[in-house]
Amino acid sequence: MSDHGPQSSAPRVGIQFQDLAKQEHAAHFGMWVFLGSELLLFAGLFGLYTAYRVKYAPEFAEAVHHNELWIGTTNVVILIFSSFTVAWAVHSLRRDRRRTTLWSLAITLVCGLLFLVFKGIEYGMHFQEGVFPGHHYAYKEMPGHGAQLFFTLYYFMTGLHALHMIGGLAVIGWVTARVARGRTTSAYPVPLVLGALYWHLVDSIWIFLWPMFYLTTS
Amino acid sequence: MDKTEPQVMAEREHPGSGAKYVVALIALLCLTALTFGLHYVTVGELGMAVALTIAAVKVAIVALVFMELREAMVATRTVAAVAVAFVVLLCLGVFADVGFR
Amino acid sequence: MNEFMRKLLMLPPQASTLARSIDYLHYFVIITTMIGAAGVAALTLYFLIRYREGTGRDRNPPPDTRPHHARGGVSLWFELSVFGGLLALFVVWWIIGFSQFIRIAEPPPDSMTIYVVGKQWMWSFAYPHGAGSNGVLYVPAGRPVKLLMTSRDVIHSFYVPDFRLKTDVVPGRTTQLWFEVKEPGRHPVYCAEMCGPGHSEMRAEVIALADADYERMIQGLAQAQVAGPVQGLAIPFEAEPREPLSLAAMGQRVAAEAGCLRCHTVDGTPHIAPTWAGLYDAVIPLADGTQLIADAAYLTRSIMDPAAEIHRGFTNVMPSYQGILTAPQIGAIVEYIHSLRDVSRSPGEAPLPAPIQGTVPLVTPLEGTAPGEPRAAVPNSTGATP
Amino acid sequence: MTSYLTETTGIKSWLLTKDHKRIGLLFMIATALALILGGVFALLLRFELVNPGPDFMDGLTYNRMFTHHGIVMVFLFMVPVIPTVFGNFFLPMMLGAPDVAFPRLNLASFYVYCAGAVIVLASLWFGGVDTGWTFYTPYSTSSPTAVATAAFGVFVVGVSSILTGLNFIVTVHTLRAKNLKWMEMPLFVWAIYATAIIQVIATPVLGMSLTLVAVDHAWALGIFDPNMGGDPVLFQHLFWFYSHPAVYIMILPAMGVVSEVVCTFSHNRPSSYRAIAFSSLGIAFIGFLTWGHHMFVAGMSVLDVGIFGILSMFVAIFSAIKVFTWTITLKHGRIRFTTPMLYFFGFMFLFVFGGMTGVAVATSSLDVHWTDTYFVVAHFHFIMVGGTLTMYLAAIHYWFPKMFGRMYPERWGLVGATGVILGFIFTFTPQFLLGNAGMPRRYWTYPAEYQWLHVASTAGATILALGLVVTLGYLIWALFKGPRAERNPWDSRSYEWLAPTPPPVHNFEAPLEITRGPYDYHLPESP
Repeated sequence: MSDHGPQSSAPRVGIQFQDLAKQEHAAHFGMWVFLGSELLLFAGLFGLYTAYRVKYAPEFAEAVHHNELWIGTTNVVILIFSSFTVAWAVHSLRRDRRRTTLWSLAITLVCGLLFLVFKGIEYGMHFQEGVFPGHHYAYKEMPGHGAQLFFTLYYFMTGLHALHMIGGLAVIGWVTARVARGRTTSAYPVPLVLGALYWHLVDSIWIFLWPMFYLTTS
Repeated sequence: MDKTEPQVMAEREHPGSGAKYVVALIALLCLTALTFGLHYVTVGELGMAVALTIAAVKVAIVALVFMELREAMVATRTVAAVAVAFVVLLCLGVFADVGFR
Repeated sequence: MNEFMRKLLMLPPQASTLARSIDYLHYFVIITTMIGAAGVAALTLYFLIRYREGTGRDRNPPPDTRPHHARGGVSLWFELSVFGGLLALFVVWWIIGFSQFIRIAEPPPDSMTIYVVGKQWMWSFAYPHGAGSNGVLYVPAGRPVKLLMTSRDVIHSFYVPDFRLKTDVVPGRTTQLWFEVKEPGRHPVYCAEMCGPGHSEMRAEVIALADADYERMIQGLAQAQVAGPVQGLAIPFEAEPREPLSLAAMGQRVAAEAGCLRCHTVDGTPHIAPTWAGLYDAVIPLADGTQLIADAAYLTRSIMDPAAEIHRGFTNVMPSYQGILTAPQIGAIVEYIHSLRDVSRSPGEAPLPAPIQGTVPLVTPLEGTAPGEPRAAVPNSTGATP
Repeated sequence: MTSYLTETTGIKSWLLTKDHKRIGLLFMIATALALILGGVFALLLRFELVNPGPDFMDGLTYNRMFTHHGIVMVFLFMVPVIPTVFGNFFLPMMLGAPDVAFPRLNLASFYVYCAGAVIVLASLWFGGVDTGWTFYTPYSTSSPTAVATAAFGVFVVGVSSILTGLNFIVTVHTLRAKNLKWMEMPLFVWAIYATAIIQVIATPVLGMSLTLVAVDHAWALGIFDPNMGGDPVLFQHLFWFYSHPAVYIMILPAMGVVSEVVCTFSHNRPSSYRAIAFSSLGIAFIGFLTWGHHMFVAGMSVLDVGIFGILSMFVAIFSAIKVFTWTITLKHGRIRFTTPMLYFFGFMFLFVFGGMTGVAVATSSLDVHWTDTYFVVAHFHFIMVGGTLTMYLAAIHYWFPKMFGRMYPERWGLVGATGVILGFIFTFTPQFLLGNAGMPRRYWTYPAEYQWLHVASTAGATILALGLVVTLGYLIWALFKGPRAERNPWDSRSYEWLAPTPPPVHNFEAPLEITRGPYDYHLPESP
């Protein structure tokens, strides 16, 4: 997003910007617009979840019960913590504490990977039971259409979220490398700030997915 | 509308204390625990409503503190509010159909 | 006036009871639209000519030195009354239109019900008496008729321009449409939702008959006395029973005639094929280890392509009935299986519902039966099960 | 100072340019190709319909043809055209900025658009798509044609649309010249800004719903499949949540062009700047609340029919405010009747008629008869062609001198515009009547009583096509042989005319400082 990402620690102002503050503002604001757009990508799925939950309330509740509560809950804690560490990384970079920044980012990356590992474990458990999306669904204990749709949506929403997670890991990894090489410093922390914003969005979506897919309400 | 750019600069040059991040983290974990506890107590649609309300509060904390929306410009805050509003709008429009057929 | 406007706008005849009032709103709306567009164009043209460069009029007003984003031109009150009036006009359209829509959406309680099935690319109709027809819908004139419609494949839309009515026909759901035809006559039916290469040939016809003719027609006592050739895919009327039957009873008869009951029992007794007792909406195990719900869609598929999803524990010996049974016949069989839903799957556990003797009323309460209520009446018309 | 056209030379300097003006021209070429392709599809459709029976197509070919006409015209032409061509070229100039906020992103947007267009057209190679541009399930998930390819292509084009929208929003917020206040931006900027908001909010929803269709088509996920408990009507909700606002993506930029053209050529300030600026935002937001009026007979709840019906009435008021304001702007003006003004006049009739028939079809009981007939086809073509295409042509003529440094021939311009407008009226007025008579859309054979109206419509389409060909011809001539243009040939007060003609790479000789409004016609022109 930072169109004129500086190649050295001395920030370069693009010709179109009046000054550095404008450029920083543009990058920051552009990221927010992008995040808003990203959120709307999930909107359709939220809408479908609403509709099918209304239509198949009992089956949804039963299917929610089937998901591994401990995995979902562990993952929500992991992501909240990683949100904190990435915020802490931004905070530290602004105060020129490079080591703390790097450590915070490293913990964030580990958290992200851990999240994906748990997610993978859960997918594996589902696959063994025959809980596949769509036509391939073959779970005998919940043969109803509602459960099938629930799991299709589950795969779609958590899958899309996991893709964003992978994207977030790539961005944070890239920023970590920049910080480590001294390319992103307190003089122009924008790449890290933007990466962190993205990470927080991914976290926020999971905060909503958690009650939708793991907390039973029957 | 964009008069507050100096604030961003100020935030960059004089970062506040990190205590707010720690407080936010503790609040988020407490709310998570609360949701977890409540889901054994509340049932049905009420339980879902409670859980989603707490989730909304948590996301608000993430946005305001971690994402620094509290210090952000009006325009940025508007972007965030509009995006959320349209997600809600889509769900409401669909609900008004499926729920009342 | 009505006739003049209708012809001017090329609207088809107003054949249903609702059509005329809908057309009145149509005239109101379209005339307003034309006045609006013509008025704006005329005013624009007038200004374009009057204030064209070099007429001298262009320099009339003293230069306006207020900032450009200040209000100008006309008074605020004038603007507010224009837009307020316009909004009021639109809201009036909405009020009339929506109240008419509610009338369109709610059939009178005494409507007779006809089942409509859309599939690529034809329309099938099943009457309460057990008869069926393809491509031609026979209705009595002067009586409200409610169509309960569903689709076998993709979304279609049942559209009768002469009635000013149309409703999408959605697979997996039942939508409804009602009308009352004013006089005997013929009215084209189109499919209005793109449904594949045969979309534009998916036409049919509504033939409205006088009440007495309709009764005779439907009971097979007389052919319809309608002049002119039958349009579209019309297929001559078929399967007129001697006595009025419910759809489920019709299904029972078809099942017996087509040989279904040689393998499928209806009282839960184990036999060559899965019993139909309690089958509908039951969860059944399949040969490949999966499970599914034996809903109408599954039952229909199994009649058309029996080998696709085999009930566990049975060998497939059943031929495909695709092309042998018509859509209304299959619908009737499915309805018959539906009527056996509350019969116990293993014999002896619960008493079978006693067969109801004699005829059933002309308008059967098929669509009104909820789970738990007694199922639709099944007259034992053909006697013994082979 | 050398102009942006000649500053650097060679193919590479164009293909890898980050100059917003050159990117605008690249988009102009790409969208013009899309227009030609979509137009050829349209003509083939019209000629097939001359006879009630089959002529030179079969049902499947016809379905593929109208589907590709729709997809190409909507996603490759109407949605991107004015923002990416004139928005790209003039938005920064109207703000007094040297470029957009993210020039590299801007170029990326062009190539993403090209990639999407190639994928969409590749679907033709793989057998085409026959679902209509609406991709309604479950037909789209069961159709044997290349649905997944086309849906993916549209998704990619959508990404381009989001990137452009994002870029413009940030540009407006951060790159206004010194002293340029929000209420002193030219009205075209407001229109593009409102459009960008819709692009950013609505397009992801389309992306997701088409992804669901594509995935469902490829791997049978069945999320809308009634055999698996799904509800196909939900797809329509998601689709129209984008595609109704998309109508405003198409028309708002055209309205921005109207505001500029009418003020410049009547030499007058807008009768109410605020009314035009804020109604753009109003349309952008209220436009999101009306999507359900496409689904009145789709089996939606009666409650939703009522809600979406009344909300649709409100959105029309904003358009009415604009129309009214433009008309009053002419009053006491000093009007120069040029080709853009002829297009403006055509627009005023076609848009008002098209818009009011829009309110008519949102009237629920009338919609029951009209929806999915030629009435709806005629209605939205009045908006899309009568509104957007005419103003796109007006914009080309209006800004031609600034973009290329040459004047177009005025007489030929008036001839071309007359052909386009009359041809248009002859094409689509019969279609209103066809719809009234009950002719469903997307029919390739039809009852014989409709034939004469179809013949009239096809004749009109031929005139329309001739008008467009004439226009293309003299514009290409003017590109090379037209008389040289001055800096401000229309004597406009808008800021883009302060730059040299054609503009240099970073637009202005010196950073622009705004000392007057963009419509201060009472002041003498002072650069």
